[in-house]
Amino acid sequence: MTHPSSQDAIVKISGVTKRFPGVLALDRISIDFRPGEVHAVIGENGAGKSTLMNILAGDLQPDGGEIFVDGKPTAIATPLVSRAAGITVVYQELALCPTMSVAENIMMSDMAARSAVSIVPRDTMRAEARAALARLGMARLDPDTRVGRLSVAEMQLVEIARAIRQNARLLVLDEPNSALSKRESERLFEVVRQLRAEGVTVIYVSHHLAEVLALADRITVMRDGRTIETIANDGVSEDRLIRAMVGRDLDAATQWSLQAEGRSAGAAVALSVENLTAPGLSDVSFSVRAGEILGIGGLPDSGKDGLGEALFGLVERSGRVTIDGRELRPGDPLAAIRDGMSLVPADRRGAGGLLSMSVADNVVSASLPRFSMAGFLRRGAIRREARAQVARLDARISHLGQRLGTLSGGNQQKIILGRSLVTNPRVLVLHEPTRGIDVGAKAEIYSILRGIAEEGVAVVMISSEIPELIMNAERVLVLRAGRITGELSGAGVSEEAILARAMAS
Amino acid sequence: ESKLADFPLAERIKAKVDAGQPLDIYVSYHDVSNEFAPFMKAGVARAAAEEKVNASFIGPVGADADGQISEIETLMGKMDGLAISSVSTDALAPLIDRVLAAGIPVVTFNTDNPDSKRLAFAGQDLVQSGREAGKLMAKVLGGKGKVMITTIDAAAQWSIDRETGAREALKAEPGIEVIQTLNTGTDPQKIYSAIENAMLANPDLTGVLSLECCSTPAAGTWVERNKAADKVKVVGFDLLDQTVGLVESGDIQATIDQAPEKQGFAAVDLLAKFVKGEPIADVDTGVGIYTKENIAEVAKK
Amino acid sequence: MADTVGTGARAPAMDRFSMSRLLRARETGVFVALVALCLFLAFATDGFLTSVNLLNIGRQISLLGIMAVGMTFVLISGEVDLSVGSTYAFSGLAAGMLIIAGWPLAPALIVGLLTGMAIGLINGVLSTYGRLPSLIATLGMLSMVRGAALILTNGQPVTVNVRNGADAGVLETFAFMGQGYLFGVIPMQLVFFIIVAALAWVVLSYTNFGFKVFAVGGSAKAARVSGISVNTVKICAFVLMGLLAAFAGILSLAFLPSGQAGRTGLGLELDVIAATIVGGASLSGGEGTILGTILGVLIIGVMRNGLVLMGVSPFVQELMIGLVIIIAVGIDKWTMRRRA
Amino acid sequence: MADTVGTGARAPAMDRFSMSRLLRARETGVFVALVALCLFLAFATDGFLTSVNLLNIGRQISLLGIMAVGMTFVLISGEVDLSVGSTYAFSGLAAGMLIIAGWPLAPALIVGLLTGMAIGLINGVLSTYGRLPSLIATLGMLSMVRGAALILTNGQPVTVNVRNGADAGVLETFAFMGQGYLFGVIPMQLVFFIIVAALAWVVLSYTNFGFKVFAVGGSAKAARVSGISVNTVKICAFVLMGLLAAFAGILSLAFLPSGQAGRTGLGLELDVIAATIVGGASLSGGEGTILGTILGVLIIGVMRNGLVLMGVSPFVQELMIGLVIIIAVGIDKWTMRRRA
Ligand SMILES: Nc1ncnc2c1ncn2[C@@H]1O[C@H](COP(=O)(O)OP(=O)(O)OP(=O)(O)O)[C@@H](O)[C@H]1O
Ligand SMILES: Nc1ncnc2c1ncn2[C@@H]1O[C@H](COP(=O)(O)OP(=O)(O)OP(=O)(O)O)[C@@H](O)[C@H]1O
Ligand SMILES: [Mg+2]
Ligand SMILES: [Mg+2]
Repeated sequence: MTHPSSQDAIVKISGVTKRFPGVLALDRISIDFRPGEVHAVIGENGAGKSTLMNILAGDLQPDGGEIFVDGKPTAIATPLVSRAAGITVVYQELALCPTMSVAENIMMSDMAARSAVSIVPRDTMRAEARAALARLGMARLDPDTRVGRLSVAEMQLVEIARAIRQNARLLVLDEPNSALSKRESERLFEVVRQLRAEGVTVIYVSHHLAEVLALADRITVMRDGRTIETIANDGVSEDRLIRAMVGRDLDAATQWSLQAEGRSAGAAVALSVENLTAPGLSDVSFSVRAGEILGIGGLPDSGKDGLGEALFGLVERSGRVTIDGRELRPGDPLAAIRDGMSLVPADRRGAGGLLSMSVADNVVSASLPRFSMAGFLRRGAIRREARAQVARLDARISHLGQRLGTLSGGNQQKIILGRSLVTNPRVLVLHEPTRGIDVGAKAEIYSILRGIAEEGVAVVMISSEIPELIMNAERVLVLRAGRITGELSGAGVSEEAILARAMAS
Repeated sequence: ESKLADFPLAERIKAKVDAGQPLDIYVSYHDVSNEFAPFMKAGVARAAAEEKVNASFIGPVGADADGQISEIETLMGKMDGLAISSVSTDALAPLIDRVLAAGIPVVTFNTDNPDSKRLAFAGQDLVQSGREAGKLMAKVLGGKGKVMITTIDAAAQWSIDRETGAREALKAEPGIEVIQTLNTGTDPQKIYSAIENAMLANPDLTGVLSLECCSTPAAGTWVERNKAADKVKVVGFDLLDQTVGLVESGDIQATIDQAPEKQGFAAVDLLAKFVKGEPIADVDTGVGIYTKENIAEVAKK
Repeated sequence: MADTVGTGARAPAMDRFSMSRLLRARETGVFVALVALCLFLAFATDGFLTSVNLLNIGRQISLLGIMAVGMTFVLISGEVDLSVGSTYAFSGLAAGMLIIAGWPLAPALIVGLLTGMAIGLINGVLSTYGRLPSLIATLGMLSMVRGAALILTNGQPVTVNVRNGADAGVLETFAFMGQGYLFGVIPMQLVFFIIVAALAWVVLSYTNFGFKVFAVGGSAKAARVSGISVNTVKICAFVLMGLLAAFAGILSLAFLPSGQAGRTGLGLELDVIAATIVGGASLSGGEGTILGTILGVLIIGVMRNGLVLMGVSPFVQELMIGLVIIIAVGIDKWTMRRRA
Repeated sequence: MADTVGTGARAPAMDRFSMSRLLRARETGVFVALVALCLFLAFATDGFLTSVNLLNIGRQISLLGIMAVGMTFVLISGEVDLSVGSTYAFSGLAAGMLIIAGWPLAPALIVGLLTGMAIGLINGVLSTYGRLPSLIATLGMLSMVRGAALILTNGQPVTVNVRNGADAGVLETFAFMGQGYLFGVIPMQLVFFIIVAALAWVVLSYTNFGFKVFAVGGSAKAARVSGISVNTVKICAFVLMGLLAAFAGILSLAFLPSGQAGRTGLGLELDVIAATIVGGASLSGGEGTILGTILGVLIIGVMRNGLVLMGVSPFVQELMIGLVIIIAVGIDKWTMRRRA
């Protein structure tokens, strides 16, 4: 089947199929990407977006179908072939070398192309890396810093910087800004528009429909490994996209707004934090009532990223953290869980889940004492609980024994949330609870969080996504330079107010 | 002396003898990867040809008691006779007795196993050869000096036996002091470095008594390279190529040979004779002493 | 593997047993290699398929097997222990010296086992709280414990017999442990191996502790967030390893009945690690099963036995052992197209 | 380490040299341990600080050092090579046999070095395209190559001298390589070590190949998506290791001048890996420097020498070596509060 437009397509995907054990990840996908367009690809978690991008990158091989580059059928057998065809990919799961410097990472593909005996041009490398970073407004990042020491957001920027300086004809951005602040994202969009103006084709994968609508020329919607439709971005609505993605109308969940102030007013204080000082945080004090959702916002180096681990006691800290008046000892996660705190960390592939273990094992891993008797695991109870959580969270898995690492990211996130829920927490601390999660799943997660808040759990939601805070939190604390610079509640919670306090000097 | 008449030979073997089939004899050496194994093996092959038996030369790579035991255990059902040089006397004695109890004749060679009920031993008396080495050391030192004993494996049975003999002989000399036993390890580089360092640490050493093949040429080489033949006298064991050369050049004063080929031959020979009904007794393969005077006998090979 | 229910990759054949399940399991490659090897030997030699020979193999692999079981825990927990050969020597010799000194059996054995656990404890503490890579910590301990054994015995062989002072009654029981046969047929060493492996299988697959070992090896950070005390779990794995190395060392002395600090268990660590990895455990942690380890130990034991039976020259044997290790692990990798 | 500028942990003192830079470098811990050890020995013994002794140490560490340089590349690339002791034996003996057979020096040496590279190539191919963990692939090769060396020499010692058939002129040059002194003072082995280390330092720190070695070890995925051929780079690291192990083996034979397949280089792999890791290389790849490796080799060499000079019993020496390995690496870990 040949579209009339296929002649101008820089890359045309035709009937591409990809099967993983137990999953048909791509089912006869066909899309064409035209020169100089920003082409958004959207879809629920596990729809097959990253799989498709990995095929374009030469990282995965399709089981069927054809890919045309400039009209010629091309087998993208290795990443080298992909790059030779002018394709550059920013991976969803970052592909950086943590032991090397920022400059070395940015320049890695240049180095790959050079002869093995040539001398490494350190100064040029640094200069070019700095230039690439400057283009993203990141001139402050020292090109000699080791990447392993950067924050996730900084890593994402390094990855983008590496991609944009390769003069690609087709740039694939797979959820490039899931860890970026609003300002950094804006900067990225500027660069994308600039590239488009230079004639570069950009494939943009994202769960942020507002961004997609603001940026894209055309939008392809995927569902369950199939292309549902490709539409031009001329006045389509967000609802229309959601319907295409999900295949049904979402309930009002996405339309939430702040609930009545003081929903939890009068409830007892569940979590109280006094003079907390820890890496990146100094002298932070606040308290959360039972049933309250407290939002914590701030820019990337505001200290909010270390707050979860500090509360949970994974890092050294001073000050008092008490739950219902009982003081938590730092350095003892088991005691923290027993005393009623549970943490959902931001980095789900690193600190979050036990990727090599099964879904069932992950669900109960933080509540082992409850699922064992005299030291022996109660397999039956574990399976029952896991099945219940999977159902409650509507996680898409093929079976309870599936390794967590083989789930799509959104489903991994649900399982990790499930793990926390199983501990019956008094205080639930979530860090970036919906990073990289599709709209449908987001809505589900929000309603779960509200549900447990209504049951009297105190929820601390640390997030870079301001709309998420506005939508869910009764009260929002804003951090800057390790200190609380603002407390907003009720009608006072707005994007402008939060940003103002996050950036005030 | 052991006689077949006193030995409950296994029916299986008896039948083989009566049928005139060649016997399957296994010769288990304690480390088939060391430098003597080829000589032993040659002697075994010579005896097998002369006596018209099948002889297999087996044993662990690297002295390993467990390996030696496992191998013999595995082959027990096939062997019509076993000659063994034990990695460890104590560890192998029970197995030797088990093999004997199965009606299979066992002799020892090279390293005896006196705790077992073995029928006979072919080889050098190790304590005796150590004694000879001690006496030689005393002689070349003129009865006084400071001696270091070196060995690549201070804890091996043969080493312990020779050291016992050597120390006994040296103790009889009031003018001689044994300062230490240097355990060099088995890697050639490490042997040399250990000797080099020990010489530096003990500048007043006048004698090195090596208990085996391999630290002997290393000590001789050190003397040669440091032109110390007048100051430091070396007495050692065996006739490795390098050792022969160093005896010729006067860097090693004397070396004691243990005639490994003869030991291998005697091991098979004893078993073949025994099964034929001849009485057998220990065979002393002798202590051959070589100095500059007579080294020419072996140098031409 | 993809379709396993229950504990997934951990113990694939555990929840419900089926042939197709087994064939998809991680151990398949090694199992196929083992069966092929056995079939070949059954045809190529006449002594292989005799009960005497099979029980011989059983005995010969037992000590390696007991240690490999311990190593399975350590590797799954994401660490490695190079000191096991030295521990095997030290603890066995220590127990032997106590018996020679006239101690009753139980206290002598307990002290021997405790020394092994103490060494494991040091390994564990150095590798966790001490923040040393376990490879380095246990490499240092390899050397230190070997030195300690040499000092303890003054480099002399330790032979446990009445002549040296052991009580005759004690000796009888001790010798039975290493040399005896259950019902006159099954070597006691093999009996101990079977017991150890069975217990370890239960612990690893069915207990809380086994779960935690997989968790800390799979992702230490995630385990911490789940409230698992990573250091404690790792230290326990090391202590268990030390205990089992000591137990194997004591059985070895009971069998031989002689040991020598300069030589006993020298280089054993590589054999133990090889058997465990052949069985599917991974150096990067989080993977491994007791069944796999048993298969790995069997492959190595059967091959050694077969090469001897076939009358292969010892030098060629050395070469073949390397080849078979590579092929056995290779079959596993090369036959599995897709890996999680 | 946290504050190092330049190329981060890789070659901290590379771009601009300053004392404070050096003191923050990864090698500091080892350096401090080395200085402490030397100071102690200078006071505790009288033979230590003599030029004869220091040059002796220099010679004694050279072969270990040459191999540790190769291991640095392999470890940085994220792999490990256990077969180096066997390669050292095989290649040295092979070259020696050719010399005895009357070959001229250059071809004999080249063939010897090529055997080492061939072994490295097999290690590399098995560990990359063969998808075996390098620990297993090279453990198998350890055994295979040792077997091959035994078969090649039939277990006989190989002594390179005129009586055995070596050409006198060839022998002279060969012996000079191993035993000679440059300007009558510096042992040739040390000269070779210095040359190898200097070249390796340049390659690792300044060339694109060095860059790629760090990249594939730091993150194979990142390297691959950047278009670096991960397999090729790793194979090259193994081949380099094989080449250097062969070179060390040849120098060893030239020095002694005799070797024996059953003993030469036995267990050397652990010494080499220990020295490299003491010097700061990491088993998980991406980390390591030539300077660190040199310090690691020195620590081990100085300590061996010092213990002998102090007349410490060999058993206690064994114990002390383990202790110093742990302490040397420990100082590094315990003094650095923050780690990347
Ligand atoms: N390597 C793999 N092995 C097995 N299954 C895989 C693999 N990679 C992806 N999958 C599965 O393929 C399906 C598509 O995954 P993919 O990563 O393409 O989704 P996605 O659209 O990018 O989702 P998300 O929005 O969560 O990023 C999912 O069900 C996922 O579990
Ligand atoms: N079965 C699997 N085996 C190995 N790797 C897998 C498997 N499933 C997924 N992966 C890897 O995990 C990655 C993440 O999968 P996916 O893209 O579906 O999740 P995600 O992008 O993290 O989800 P989200 O969109 O919610 O952020 C895949 O791109 C793939 O590399
Ligand atoms: Mg994706
Ligand atoms: Mg995604």
